[in-house]
Amino acid sequence: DTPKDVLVVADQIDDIITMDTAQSSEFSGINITNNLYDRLVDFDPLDMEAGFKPALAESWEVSDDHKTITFKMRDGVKFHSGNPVRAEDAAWSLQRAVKLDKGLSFILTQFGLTPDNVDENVKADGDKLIIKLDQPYAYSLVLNSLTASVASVIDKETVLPHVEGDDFGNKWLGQNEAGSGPFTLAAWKPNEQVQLASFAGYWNGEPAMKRVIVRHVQESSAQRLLLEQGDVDVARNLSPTDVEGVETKDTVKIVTEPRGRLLYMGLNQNDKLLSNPAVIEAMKYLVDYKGMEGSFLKGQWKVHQNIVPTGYLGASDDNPWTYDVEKAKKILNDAGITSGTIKTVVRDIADYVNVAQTLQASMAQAGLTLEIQQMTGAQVLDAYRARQVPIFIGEWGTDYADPNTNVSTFAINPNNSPDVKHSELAWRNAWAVPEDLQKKAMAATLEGDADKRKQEYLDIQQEYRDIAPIVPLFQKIGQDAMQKNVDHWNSGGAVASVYYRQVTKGE
Amino acid sequence: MSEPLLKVRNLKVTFPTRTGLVDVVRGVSFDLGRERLGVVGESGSGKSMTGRSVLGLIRPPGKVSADKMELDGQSILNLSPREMRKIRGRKISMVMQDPKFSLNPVMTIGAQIIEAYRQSTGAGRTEAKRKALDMLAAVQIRDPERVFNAYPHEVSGGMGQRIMIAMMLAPDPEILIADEPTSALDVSVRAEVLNIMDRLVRDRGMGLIFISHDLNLVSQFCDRVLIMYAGRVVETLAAKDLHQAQHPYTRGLLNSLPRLDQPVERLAVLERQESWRDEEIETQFPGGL
Amino acid sequence: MSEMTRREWLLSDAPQTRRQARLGALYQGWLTFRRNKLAMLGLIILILLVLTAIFAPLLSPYSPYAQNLGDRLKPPSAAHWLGTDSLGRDILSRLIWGSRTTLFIVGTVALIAPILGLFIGTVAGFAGGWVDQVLMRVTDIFLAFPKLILALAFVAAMGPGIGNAVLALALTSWPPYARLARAETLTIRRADFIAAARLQGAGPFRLLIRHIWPLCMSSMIVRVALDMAGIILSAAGLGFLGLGAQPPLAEWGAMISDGRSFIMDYWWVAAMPGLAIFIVSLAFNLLGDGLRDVLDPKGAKE
Amino acid sequence: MNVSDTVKGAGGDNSAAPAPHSPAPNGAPSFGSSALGRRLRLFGGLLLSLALTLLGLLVVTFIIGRVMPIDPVLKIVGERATQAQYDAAYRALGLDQPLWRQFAIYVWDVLHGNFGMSISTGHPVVSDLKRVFPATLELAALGTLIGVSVGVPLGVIAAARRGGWIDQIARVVALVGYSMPIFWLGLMGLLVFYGILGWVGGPGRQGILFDGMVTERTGMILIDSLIAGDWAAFRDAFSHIILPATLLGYFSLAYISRMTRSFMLEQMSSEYILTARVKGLSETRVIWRHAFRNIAVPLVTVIALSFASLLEGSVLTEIIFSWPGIGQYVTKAMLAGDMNAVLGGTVVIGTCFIGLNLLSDILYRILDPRSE
Amino acid sequence: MLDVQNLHVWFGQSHNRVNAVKGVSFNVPRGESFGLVGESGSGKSTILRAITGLIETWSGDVSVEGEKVQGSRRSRGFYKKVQMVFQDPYASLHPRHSVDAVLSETLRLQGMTDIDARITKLLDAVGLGKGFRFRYPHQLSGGQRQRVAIARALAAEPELLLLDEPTSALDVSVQAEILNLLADLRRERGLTYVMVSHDLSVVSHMCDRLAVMRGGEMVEIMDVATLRSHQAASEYSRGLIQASLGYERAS
Ligand SMILES: Nc1ncnc2c1ncn2[C@@H]1O[C@H](COP(=O)(O)OP(=O)(O)OP(=O)(O)O)[C@@H](O)[C@H]1O
Ligand SMILES: Nc1ncnc2c1ncn2[C@@H]1O[C@H](COP(=O)(O)OP(=O)(O)OP(=O)(O)O)[C@@H](O)[C@H]1O
Ligand SMILES: [Mg+2]
Ligand SMILES: [Mg+2]
Ligand code: NI
Repeated sequence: DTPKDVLVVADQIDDIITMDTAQSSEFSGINITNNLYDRLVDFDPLDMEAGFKPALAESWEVSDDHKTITFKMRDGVKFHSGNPVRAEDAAWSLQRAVKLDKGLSFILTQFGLTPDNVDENVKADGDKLIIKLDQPYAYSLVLNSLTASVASVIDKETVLPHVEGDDFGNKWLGQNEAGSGPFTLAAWKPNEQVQLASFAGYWNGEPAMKRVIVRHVQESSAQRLLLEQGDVDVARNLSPTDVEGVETKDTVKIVTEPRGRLLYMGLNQNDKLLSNPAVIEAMKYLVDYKGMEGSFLKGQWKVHQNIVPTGYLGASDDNPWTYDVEKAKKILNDAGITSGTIKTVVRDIADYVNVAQTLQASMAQAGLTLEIQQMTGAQVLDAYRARQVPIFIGEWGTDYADPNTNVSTFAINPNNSPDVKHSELAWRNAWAVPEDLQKKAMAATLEGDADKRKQEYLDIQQEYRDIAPIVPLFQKIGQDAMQKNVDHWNSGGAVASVYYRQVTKGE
Repeated sequence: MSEPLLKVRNLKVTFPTRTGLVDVVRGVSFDLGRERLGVVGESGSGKSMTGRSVLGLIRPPGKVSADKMELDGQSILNLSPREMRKIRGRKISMVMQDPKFSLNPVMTIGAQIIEAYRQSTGAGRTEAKRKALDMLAAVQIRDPERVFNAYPHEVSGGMGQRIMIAMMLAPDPEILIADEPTSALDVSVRAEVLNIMDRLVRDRGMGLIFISHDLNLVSQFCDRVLIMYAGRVVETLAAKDLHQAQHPYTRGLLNSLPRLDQPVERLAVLERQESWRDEEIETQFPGGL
Repeated sequence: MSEMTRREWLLSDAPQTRRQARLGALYQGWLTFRRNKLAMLGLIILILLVLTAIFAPLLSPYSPYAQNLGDRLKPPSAAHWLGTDSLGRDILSRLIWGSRTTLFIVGTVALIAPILGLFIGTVAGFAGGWVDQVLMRVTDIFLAFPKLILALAFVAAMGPGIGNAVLALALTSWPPYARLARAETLTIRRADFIAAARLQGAGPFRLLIRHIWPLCMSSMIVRVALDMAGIILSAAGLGFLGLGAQPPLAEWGAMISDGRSFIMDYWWVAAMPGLAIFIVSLAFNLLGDGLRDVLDPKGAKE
Repeated sequence: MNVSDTVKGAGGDNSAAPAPHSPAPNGAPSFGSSALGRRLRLFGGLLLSLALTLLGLLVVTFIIGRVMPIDPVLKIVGERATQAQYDAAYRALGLDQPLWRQFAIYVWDVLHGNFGMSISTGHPVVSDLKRVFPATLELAALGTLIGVSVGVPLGVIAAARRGGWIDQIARVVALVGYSMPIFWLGLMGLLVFYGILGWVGGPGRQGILFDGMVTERTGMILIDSLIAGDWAAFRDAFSHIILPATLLGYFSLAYISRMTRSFMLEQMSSEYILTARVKGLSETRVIWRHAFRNIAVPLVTVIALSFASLLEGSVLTEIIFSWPGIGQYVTKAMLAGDMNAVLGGTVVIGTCFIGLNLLSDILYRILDPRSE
Repeated sequence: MLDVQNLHVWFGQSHNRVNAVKGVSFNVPRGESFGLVGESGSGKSTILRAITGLIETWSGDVSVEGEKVQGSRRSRGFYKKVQMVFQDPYASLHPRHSVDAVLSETLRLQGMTDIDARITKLLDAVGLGKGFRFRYPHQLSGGQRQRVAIARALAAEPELLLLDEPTSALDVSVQAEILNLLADLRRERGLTYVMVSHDLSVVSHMCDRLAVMRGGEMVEIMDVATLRSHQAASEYSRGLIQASLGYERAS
């Protein structure tokens, strides 16, 4: 068994390529940096419902024109190095992220920050940090964005000696950390494990777990065996059958949380068949939602046919489509379509491939042939970014705790021309989003009133369901299996990443 | 006339093949005294197999049977491997036909001779080495020290054959079966080697089975000759009488040889007769000595 | 001559026609082979495999693609003799259809790799000099290159799919054959019968193809038969990494790889195709052992 | 005149004794400076061919890296990247340079021991290799050790008792090892020996308690813990490595025992074995001292090859056992288009391979007196 | 017919070099049978191989019917004139080629037509019946194989036949058959022979003149009468002759 003050987690963490919060965009990486760094505002892992709360920023003020936010920094907080956390550091961290222009920097730049103006628009003034926006954005959007990892506060003085050229210390921070978070980085062996050590001087109290070890264990069966033998405390990638298997053990419990990841089907509008509205409509009825939810996706994906995931402001629970081959057939026949062949490129991940195969079977019943091509992640992404995937089946994960994170990519496509190379999902599916819908999406970012904003998102989703060739199918449910004695586990819910600082282990 | 050293009656060697059982030696009988017994016959007539079966060296799935096979009055037929090992080397030894393949390629020649010697005498290392060098010198190897440390591939076929002889004679066997021991030797060295064996037979009373192709040589070197054909002995003669042999097969073999001293226009050719395979022949034991 | 049985005719020491000679040689080989019971067992299994592949539509109780999500991961029963997989497909039917894929893999690799290797190896061994040097360096490079990486690169470049996977396997498995062929060539290129053929005016190409190849063939065939298991398993390995057969095509390796996530609770999903691979590769191994006795002059002498 | 005398003087030992005017023919052993020179030249030749092979490896890896349609940039910039971010990373990787230039830079860097950064781990390739290679080396070495120590005797005995029941059992054992998908055996092994019986450690190289407790010297935990004299750590590491190593060992056992058997059969039918028997040697001595010594050379080659193939070919085992080895590393890098890492791994594996080849070549020259 | 002047043959390079033949000269007129004798390793086979181009490393002048040859390249025409029979009939036939395949390949290479008829004739000529035509080497005895090898050499209808110990691997009884066959063929076809052997009596039976080799050098050339009358010029040759007469038991 594992020691009382050590938390051992089995997870798939082979995608981490950097510890630099300005660059990191992969789930596992952010899962780590979330615990190394603090942000100006953050969630309380023991009360996620409450939304963002003050963290390094003790309080903030929004100007009347909603275009300036002034944060007051918390006093007496120290970085791991012992340096005090200053507004200066916070300003430098945000400027750095914008100027480096890597990873998820768009979370910041969407507010009009550019490398040229960021020194002007993000400024430290004593213990105050002042951020100027180009539009009167809903302040909840701005603050939600600041909970993202890219907005972490970095110890400027520690990093400066390691700066090489104009890399803002990117190289050094890739493998080291300079944060003020509850844990320090003890070791990172890629594809093997990451070790965190508790930070005794943490402003919010030293975590109960003196060490957190995240081990890379690829196979679900291996994770399960490790858990059953008590060699790990938490196993994060059990397959549905393995979850069923361990559930019966009385030493193990399953913690279930919805996650901000959608499994969706993108129908490329460059494809002649797929751009036919009848086909788009019919496809929505050719997915065996319940069948999959009840079988190989059991417990880990739930049907969710909207672009804003459950757990976010304005999330919708309307799931109007059902598996109805007859209906689909009728729609197709009415449009004069009796046959056709379409290709899909899916990543070689069992869930996706199984979804594709199930779709293949039901499409066959409607006279449509689906050719499945499995590829590696990099290849699929490559093809998708080149708009060469007729039917895309895969996931989208949210980037920050605001509905705009998904709406801006699913429903915004500023220019559908093939040369511009946008990264929005709408563009990748060659879908020229109607002007009107795009306007609504923009407007929602500026709506200051939370209730109104929520309604706007519900409306957008309603319209989206009706017309969009991008079809959300399922939302991810996180099933983390752990020893019964692990308490207060929180993997970040739908909106954030895993937190270790509140975890305790009982007898 | 003393008791024969080796007594063999109705020896049979059988091999299974794709087409059924094949008898390669079919009822060979002979006695060996302290003499030079030549065995001649054409290739494949079973000479080597006869020699090997005495030492129990026929590899499975080959089978050996005999009515009697006695060494000094003791049966050596169907001995256990352990008992057979006691006979090999120290009582009966054999010089293999092909020196190229009969020496272990990765052991020095010295080591191989020493091994043979120590196995049967239990002598110490230094003594064995001395003996080995003596033996090498005895078989007319010019530089015994060098050859002692050499590997088989470093010596010629002729030397290999002499080394084999040295190795097999080192333990002083009572009987030596020499399977074409001089075929790879140039005519010149051949005489020396024959002299050694000759001396052993005469001085120590060793029994020698001398297997050869060369009728002239056998008639000059041996005391008695068995002529084999198709796995059987067709005739047994005193060597000096070889040229007066009666059996048409023996005669045929003799006549087919070209001779330096008696040129012929056309060589006589052996006309094989089916009857030779199975006809009754009477063999006298213990031969014409 | 009319009383001569067919057997006698085949075993005749003095065949009258080219055909009789060739058939006779084959028959003799067959007789040797037949004595090896285990090899016969291997042969029978392989014949059954071929028959299964041919008659797959007749033999399989269900369509290999028919899904039934409500009926997934069912243990072996009267309805599904070998159970069902994660999409509720009948494992037996998928195994039966998968035999076609397996045969395809085995057949293609066995055709390409040894021939490529034979060609390169014999040319190198026969030509000697710098040709030998160059070809052997190339062989060394390919031998030293991690095989899986090479195969992955190839599949990545050509696009995934069973055809490309098989090609990739073939392209990565020729070097050992080249070495074998070269070694063999070196031992025979100085043989008298090669010299004799040269004296008849035979050019290098004729010597290579008519004289050297036939002699390398037997050790090649033996080696290929013994490598078959490895080939099936390598294909399964590619399948494990998602680069083999594309869904929903039934392929044994991919089936095991799918089944591994259920191995704890639904053992049969992976075990059944595993067993199939095991039996077939065992059969190839036994066959290879038997062929060694027939073809390999060294092994044949008892 | 006495004939034999003449001839003895004339050329008794003809082919072995060097004729006065001609240098020693092939048959005679020659010592002295010319032999040393030849050895040196031979060694030089081997080194040259090693260098050429390595260069070839570099070229092939480079070509693969450039023709493969996996875009390394994407791994760096991630899914969200804008075109501008993408272009910046593209330039940073030097992909905008002409191919020959890229290759030149690449070779130059490699010659300076710089394999660059791995884009799939974010670490320098050299430091990654320092970590993953010992892990694989340890596993493969133990696997080979197991394979050899069981496979060789099994093969020898099977050959000695050809057709007997030991032979048949050895055959089936070997064939099973040959035929079973290793990932299947691996998972089953884990389930049984770790999950049910609890005899061995689970996936990974070490238990949590021992992680990082032993000072790293060679990177091979078994050896490091021995050096440190830390028995508990050794036992823990051993309990983790034993299962995957046994599986790999079983696989190589299958191959080694088959090859040993066939080599032995060939030797046992040689004439010199008869000679040994004629001497009255015991069967044990005939088999081990005579026949076995003759197969040492090809056997060394077989073992070296099987070791080399374990070094590169244990990806699946590594995945199943969460073994952070080079096979997994390189495969993952390959799938991410991370050519620096692939290159580094390939060079290491290739060098090992060539090194082992060289080693077996040298051993061959030492063990086999016939080689000159 | 065949003229060899100052022939040197060596193997290997620089200090590995083995000088196998050192400055050998001889000349064989048309229709003669010339013998080469000498102990093992004296370079007999090497001479024949150099003439036929199986060895590249030689120097000196070799001409066949006045036509010089060079290096290891020989024209088709050369092989039509000169053929060779090897020492070991077990090694000189391709184990997987039937008699028929061996002969028809040769005939085809020589550009002959009506191959079937010729094969029958050739087999007749070497005393093998039709029944042997489709046999494989393993179905033939040594003597029969040597006959096939001779048939193959004859297929090109050469004028000069180089015989490298054609009977040394054979039994005495079979040797007689082959020697008779060779003698008959020579008579019928007017062939020229160069015959290598270490057996003086065989050479004396077959040849008109012979050369004695030793350590790559030619000790002397004599005719058969000289041989038989024990009047060889060199001591070495006399010793050789003496020894080959048989064994005299020392007393
Ligand atoms: N393993 C075997 N299987 C079948 N037949 C065999 C086997 N070994 C030998 N023979 C046959 O036994 C016969 C006798 O062989 P043996 O070696 O005794 O002949 P030999 O008289 O010594 O001939 P040589 O003069 O060529 O040495 C031959 O016809 C041979 O083909
Ligand atoms: N390929 C080769 N490489 C090196 N040396 C060789 C080669 N072939 C022959 N020799 C050497 O050349 C010399 C002459 O050999 P050759 O074969 O001509 O002798 P030979 O008189 O035919 O002997 P034999 O009677 O044994 O056939 C020998 O010393 C031999 O070792
Ligand atoms: Mg014999
Ligand atoms: Mg010769
Ligand atoms: Ni994402």
